[in-house]
Amino acid sequence: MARAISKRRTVIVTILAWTIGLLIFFPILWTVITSFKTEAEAIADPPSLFWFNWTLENYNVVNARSNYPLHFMNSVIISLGSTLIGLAIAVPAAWSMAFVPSKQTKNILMWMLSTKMLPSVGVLIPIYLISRNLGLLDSRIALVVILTLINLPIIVWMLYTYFKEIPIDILEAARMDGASLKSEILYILTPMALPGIASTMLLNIILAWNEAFWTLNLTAAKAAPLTAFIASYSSPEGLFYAKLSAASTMAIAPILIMGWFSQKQLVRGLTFGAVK
Amino acid sequence: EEITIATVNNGDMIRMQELSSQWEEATGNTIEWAVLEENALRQRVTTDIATGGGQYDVMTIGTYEVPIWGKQGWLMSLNDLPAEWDQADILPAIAGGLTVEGELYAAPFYGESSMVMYRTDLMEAAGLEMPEAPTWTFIREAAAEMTDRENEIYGICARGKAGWGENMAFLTAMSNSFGARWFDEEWNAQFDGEAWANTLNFYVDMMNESGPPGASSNGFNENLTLFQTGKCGMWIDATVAASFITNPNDSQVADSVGFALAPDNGLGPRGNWLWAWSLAVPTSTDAPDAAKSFVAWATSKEYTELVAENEGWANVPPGTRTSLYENPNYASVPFAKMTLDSINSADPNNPTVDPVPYTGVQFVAIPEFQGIATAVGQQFSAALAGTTSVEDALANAQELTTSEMQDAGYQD
Amino acid sequence: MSTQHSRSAARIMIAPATFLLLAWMLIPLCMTLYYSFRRYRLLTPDRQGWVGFRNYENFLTNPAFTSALINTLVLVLGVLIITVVLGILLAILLDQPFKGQGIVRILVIAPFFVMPTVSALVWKNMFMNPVNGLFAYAAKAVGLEPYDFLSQAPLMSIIGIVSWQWLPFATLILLTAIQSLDSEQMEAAEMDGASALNRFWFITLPHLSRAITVVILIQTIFLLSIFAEILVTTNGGPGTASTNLTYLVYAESLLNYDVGEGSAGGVVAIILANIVAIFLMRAIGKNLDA
Amino acid sequence: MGQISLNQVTKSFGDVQVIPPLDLDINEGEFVVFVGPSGCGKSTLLRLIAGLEDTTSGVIKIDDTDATALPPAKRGLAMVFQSYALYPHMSVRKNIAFPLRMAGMDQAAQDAKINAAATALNLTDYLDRRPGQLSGGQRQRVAIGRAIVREPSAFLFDEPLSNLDAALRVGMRLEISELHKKLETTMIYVTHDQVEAMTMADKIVVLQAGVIEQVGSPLELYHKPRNKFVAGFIGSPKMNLIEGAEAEKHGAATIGIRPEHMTVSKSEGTWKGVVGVAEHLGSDTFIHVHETGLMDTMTLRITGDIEARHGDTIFLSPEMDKLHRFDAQGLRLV
Amino acid sequence: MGQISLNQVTKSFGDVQVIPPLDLDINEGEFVVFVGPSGCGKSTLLRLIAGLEDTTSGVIKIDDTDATALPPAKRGLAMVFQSYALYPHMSVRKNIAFPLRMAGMDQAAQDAKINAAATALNLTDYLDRRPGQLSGGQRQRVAIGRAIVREPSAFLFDEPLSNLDAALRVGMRLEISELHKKLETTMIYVTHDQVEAMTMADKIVVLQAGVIEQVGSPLELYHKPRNKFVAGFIGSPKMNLIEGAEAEKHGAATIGIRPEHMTVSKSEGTWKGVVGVAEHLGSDTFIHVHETGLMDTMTLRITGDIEARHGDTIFLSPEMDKLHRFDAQGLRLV
Ligand SMILES: Nc1ncnc2c1ncn2[C@@H]1O[C@H](COP(=O)(O)OP(=O)(O)OP(=O)(O)O)[C@@H](O)[C@H]1O
Ligand SMILES: Nc1ncnc2c1ncn2[C@@H]1O[C@H](COP(=O)(O)OP(=O)(O)OP(=O)(O)O)[C@@H](O)[C@H]1O
Ligand SMILES: [Mg+2]
Ligand SMILES: [Mg+2]
Repeated sequence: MARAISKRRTVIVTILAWTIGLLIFFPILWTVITSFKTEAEAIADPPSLFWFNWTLENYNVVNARSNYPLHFMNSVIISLGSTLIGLAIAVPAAWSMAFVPSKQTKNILMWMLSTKMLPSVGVLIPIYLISRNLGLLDSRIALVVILTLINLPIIVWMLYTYFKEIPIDILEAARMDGASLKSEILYILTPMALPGIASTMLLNIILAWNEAFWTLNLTAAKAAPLTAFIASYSSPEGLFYAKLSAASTMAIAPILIMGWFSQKQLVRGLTFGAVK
Repeated sequence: EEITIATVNNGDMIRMQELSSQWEEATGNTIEWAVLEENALRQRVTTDIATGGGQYDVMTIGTYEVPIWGKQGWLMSLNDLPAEWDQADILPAIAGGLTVEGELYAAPFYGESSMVMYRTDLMEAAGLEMPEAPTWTFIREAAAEMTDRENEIYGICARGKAGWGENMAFLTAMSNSFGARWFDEEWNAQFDGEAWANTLNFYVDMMNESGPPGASSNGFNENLTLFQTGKCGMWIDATVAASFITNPNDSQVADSVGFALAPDNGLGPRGNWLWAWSLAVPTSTDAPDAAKSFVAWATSKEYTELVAENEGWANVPPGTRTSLYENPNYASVPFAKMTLDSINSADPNNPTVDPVPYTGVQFVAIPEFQGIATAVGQQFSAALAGTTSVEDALANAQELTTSEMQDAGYQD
Repeated sequence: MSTQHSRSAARIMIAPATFLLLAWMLIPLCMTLYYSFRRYRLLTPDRQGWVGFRNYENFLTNPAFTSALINTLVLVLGVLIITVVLGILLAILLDQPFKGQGIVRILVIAPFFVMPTVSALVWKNMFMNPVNGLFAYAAKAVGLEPYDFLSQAPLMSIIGIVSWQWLPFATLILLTAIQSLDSEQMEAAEMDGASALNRFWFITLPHLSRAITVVILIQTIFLLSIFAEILVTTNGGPGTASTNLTYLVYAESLLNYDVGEGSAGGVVAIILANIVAIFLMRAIGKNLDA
Repeated sequence: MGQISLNQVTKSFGDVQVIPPLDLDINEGEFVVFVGPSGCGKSTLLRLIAGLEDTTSGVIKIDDTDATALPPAKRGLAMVFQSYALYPHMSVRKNIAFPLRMAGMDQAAQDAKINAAATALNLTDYLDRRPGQLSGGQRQRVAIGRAIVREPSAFLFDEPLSNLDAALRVGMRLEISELHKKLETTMIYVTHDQVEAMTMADKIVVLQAGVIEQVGSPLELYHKPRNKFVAGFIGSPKMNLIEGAEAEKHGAATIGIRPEHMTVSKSEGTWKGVVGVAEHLGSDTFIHVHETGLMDTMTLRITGDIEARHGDTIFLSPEMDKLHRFDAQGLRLV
Repeated sequence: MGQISLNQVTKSFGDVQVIPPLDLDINEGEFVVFVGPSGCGKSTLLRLIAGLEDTTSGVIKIDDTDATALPPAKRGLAMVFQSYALYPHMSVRKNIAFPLRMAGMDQAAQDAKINAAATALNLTDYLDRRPGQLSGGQRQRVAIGRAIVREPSAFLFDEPLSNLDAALRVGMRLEISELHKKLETTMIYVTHDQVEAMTMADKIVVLQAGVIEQVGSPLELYHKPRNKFVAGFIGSPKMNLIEGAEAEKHGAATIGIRPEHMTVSKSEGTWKGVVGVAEHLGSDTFIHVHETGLMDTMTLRITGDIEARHGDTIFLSPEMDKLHRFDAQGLRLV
């Protein structure tokens, strides 16, 4: 419908959309701004949006107090590691479901998804004990494994929906052309599904990055990611809004920036491949 | 060697974290820090020690945990700390709480009681004068007098957030002065008694009259912020708060703060508690020597001096050593005396008017207490928020405490 | 393509995922089941033993259980309703052409990136705090009494926070779905004399039904296990006003250190989650086929 | 009812003028077909008439009232889309009922209309199915049904059959023709299928790049194409267009001869060539002739079967009265 | 090289037998076309030969070796899919090279082959483009190129032209025919397009519900359909099939006469009828005749143009030597 849309309507839509967009974004913006205030300014009445003495003091304090690079690296390793391993396991599984479907395929898929509904707290102690017995408490390995398992159903599902979009003809053509199963997946399926795989990766990195139950409960210090880092700023004695804001900004900035840069892929990922 | 230390994100502990590099340099050991908010810390270290997880080499725990854990054999005895550490110097009230059958299981980092902190300017404006040892009636009247909601000044600030270490610490200590107790000598819950009804009614009424909005979600930190920004007339809480509210860097009211003993009702016990954040070494550690060396360093007299040197005497960890209070430098600190008096006026072994089978001023030193008190704390917090009536809250508390105690086998 | 060869390859390739998930589900589940019939308190580990259904009895008769159940439902449904309704409206708005569409979309997505703990901390301290929060300032600025969100309406406040986090997700899925609506269908409806409202009701909304199911499915999965937000903001209180099932199980096992009862609660939660799962999967399965 | 006229209508998308000023009159009851190469503006023109696009300038009149600014629903036209544009979540009955429901017609009247349309279109058995459960032809019929019940003053069809397979297409083509005979309502029909255009139209409008090249009856276009473009576009296989010396012999820049207007012989004829591929259909034989010296490949259609093998030399003779002559501008010479 | 034989091959999907036992021999260098209605098993049969599906029973031999259990890659066949099945993420060059790469051929040899194929198929200029940047016809050529470079012993085509528009289809049809002439490799070609089957095939296999109805050359099928099904299926427009008294006159249960094998007159003839729709294509006229008393609608094709209006009464005379006669079982009577 390429009919002329009245100027007035465009203006109203623009204003409305921007207002709502800014409102939704405001808590984050406010956090970032507060991180540059002094503690006293952070709770000043009336609050000021931009007109205060911008200071990096809070960042210095946070940096001095916590080993941010360590937590950051842990977050990166855990979220990337679990996503990559998850992909390695999920790609073959999704291939099977998408291209050699059987009567059980859908049931298996739904079952996998339903494992995500199991409440984690219910199994914390068993997992804790298992990790202890394997000597994996406070280790990245345990977290990578657990986050892989937690997100696996989502990865499988997303890949499945992306793979199903790929015409099976093309895989058959490859087979006729003499490709082995491995070449078929490596040279044909994976590159073709790359946008989908990228979206899946991004989304799972975010989910893993923000996972706060297992990462908090199974780490002490060495393997603690940013979720644990933020926990030490949650409510100390004294004024802490500005420091909390600085720590929050440091914890969410990497993923926020990554998300913004890969927006297009991510939006696709956010739809979980289920809506085209 | 590398040790992992779990600690709470209090100002004193954060200072310890900053200064610990000196210990690292001196000994060649390194430290991984797990700095957590109090509740998270307690949950994590308890889980770890109870399952023998061995994630931490040094744990920051309180007077509640030490006797229980010590009995379970989860903590290493610290009797073998070097002589210059001077175990005899520890305040007896504090040391008593950390010793089980002659074995010291934790080294106190700082000790605290609770007291009344108030704004001298507001008190004056209200035309009142704070006695050194006020009664609850006086506090309530003064609070009402000082309250000025227009200008966001609330006469009384106190803990309301649910939790055994939050509102229940305050309320249990308060109840002692109202003649209430948790259990009779047969471990029967006492929330159906008149004393508890008086306590809770008094608390809820006073907070409703003169407390800040949202009191039911205020813990130590929230109240600290309120007081520092000049929104509280009085605040009854931990003695350590004194150093924060008198620090002009953080506090807008630093020069008009006064202190008094926690209130009483003339029944004997005052409404104050006794607590010590202490460093302990779990038996599951794989670096006991380094851990003990750190504990000794952080709780030593030298450490106190180190802090004094860096931050001034007002900021040294209080309440643990006799020698500190004999130090003339420390005598000039405004809250020093009141802190010591408060600590000395609490008796964990005889906390209540009527006799009880337990020790602990603001807690009952049994493992079940945390769970029960947190559940009870939620009831009381709900009563403060007005979502439950005081009667119902007490009835629920009675019921759930009774059933937990039966479950735990105390009445067999 | 179903030759013998490809079928057996398929079976081999799906095995690792199935196997791992089965193990991930069964091993802890069995342990949980085992503990749920035992007395196991972390702080008194010396007194262990079989207790039959005692733990279940305790958990189910705990007055907090009923309210947790209700709270869980209210939380999930509340967030679902808010995110779906607002999501649809927002999606329609963002679907209109306007200046800076890309930037606004970035702004709208942003909350999804924020860690639940961070978002809970920020909302609790910097917005909902009745004294120093921005809402309190705003209320005072217009002469109102500041509202104490987290103690007066704890569950609603949490619903608000969680909705803020999930609104981007719902919006984006629905936006994509709206954009996939065949424009000829809309034009046909227009030719057929349908007004803008009618077109929304009769064409757009039914078209979105599949997307809405996806939103509901995915969000339910995550909402059933909402935890960090509650822990950080209200600790389940005041009373049990904002305790959901997940938090209750947490409270039993890690605040009360009663692993036995916690495990029983875990089993109950797992059973309930499975009921929801079956229910959802049925509905979704149907909708996802078409 | 059903008279449509376009007066100096233009349409631009952004800076690109897709339709330069265009005049067209469509009479009541006429079956008008728009043909032209892909992208020439057929759909755009149809959508301008429907009101789904705004005109950039010019006036569209429907039944003598200015409809240029009327919204689509108010123009009294019905449209059948290439994709059918059925509402996938509604049953066939609801689909057909939709315009009536929007018009606020009462249930009984709706039912009567729906049943009448369903009977006419052989859809009675499918009324409770969803579009997804129908075959292509049935869907097409539903789309037509939805258009019919509104009793529009004109129907607009945008390549309605292009998604159907060949056999079905023939059937639906006849059905639409018969429908037109019965209803006698104006129909405007867009297609790029030769045969559809020739067999269905009362009047064909040939478009190229938004410009009308010729308007006329199918046979007029076949026998008297106004220019080379129309000559090449109408007729299948395509007319053979010959330039150069041979054309000059006939006093033209280009001459055209349709494949069916030549006779073939093994021994003698006007032009000589070599058989490339000979396609034997049984009923006809198409011979592609190379090396004629006139054009690349000359196509020849012989009715019935003929012996012609790859590589044979053959002679062709055009029927002289069927020769078309065009000047250097490509316009027909008379 | 390129001889394929199927011996008692069957295929079932679950409980449904799609191909009942079937025998078929395809000779070296033959161009074999499978035709039949949709769902009759054409693609299934092709995929069985390709090895993309397992046979349920029976033996497939390629060049006299049993290939029944061989994986697709080992059968030495190349397939061109309806969707082209090009690898969208690879350039044309890489697409064509893929089978060579999989075979582990060295780069230089690959390049030589690719260039040869590209030249033959006119793709040289597009070698570095992605398939998405090509037109339908070019994509089709790439698909063929990918098949050619493997030098297969036979090519399998599954409706390779059905996604192209009419004009392109004609061109590609000719190209494939010419390719076959040049390579002389066996080709098996699935289509449901009449014209393709008739013009390209050396041998047509007509399938119905998985059963071979007739195998023969195109003209054999046109002139001597073995049964009513083939008679109706081959030829466009369809043969008119007449039952009842009129058929009995000729000693048959059914007689058939093709639309092009009747003459028409205004005054006299064998059969009488009323003109329904007359479709004037210019080159031909199709007349649909009603009320003949013989069958529902009789179709008639007249070469050239003829005056025939809706409702006219006309007379038809079949060419008697072109009459087909079938018995009660539908089999041809000789
Ligand atoms: N919304 C639009 N915005 C910009 N250009 C457009 C738009 N719609 C159509 N066009 C352009 O207008 C021209 C005519 O398009 P139109 O769809 O009318 O062609 P058509 O004759 O219907 O072609 P086809 O036979 O492929 O359907 C094309 O060049 C097309 O690219
Ligand atoms: N994978 C499958 N599972 C079950 N049935 C199938 C499968 N593939 C094909 N069939 C069935 O087998 C029969 C033959 O299908 P096939 O695809 O061979 O037909 P076709 O002749 O190629 O039809 P078309 O002309 O439409 O391509 C059909 O009835 C079809 O439904
Ligand atoms: Mg078009
Ligand atoms: Mg097929």
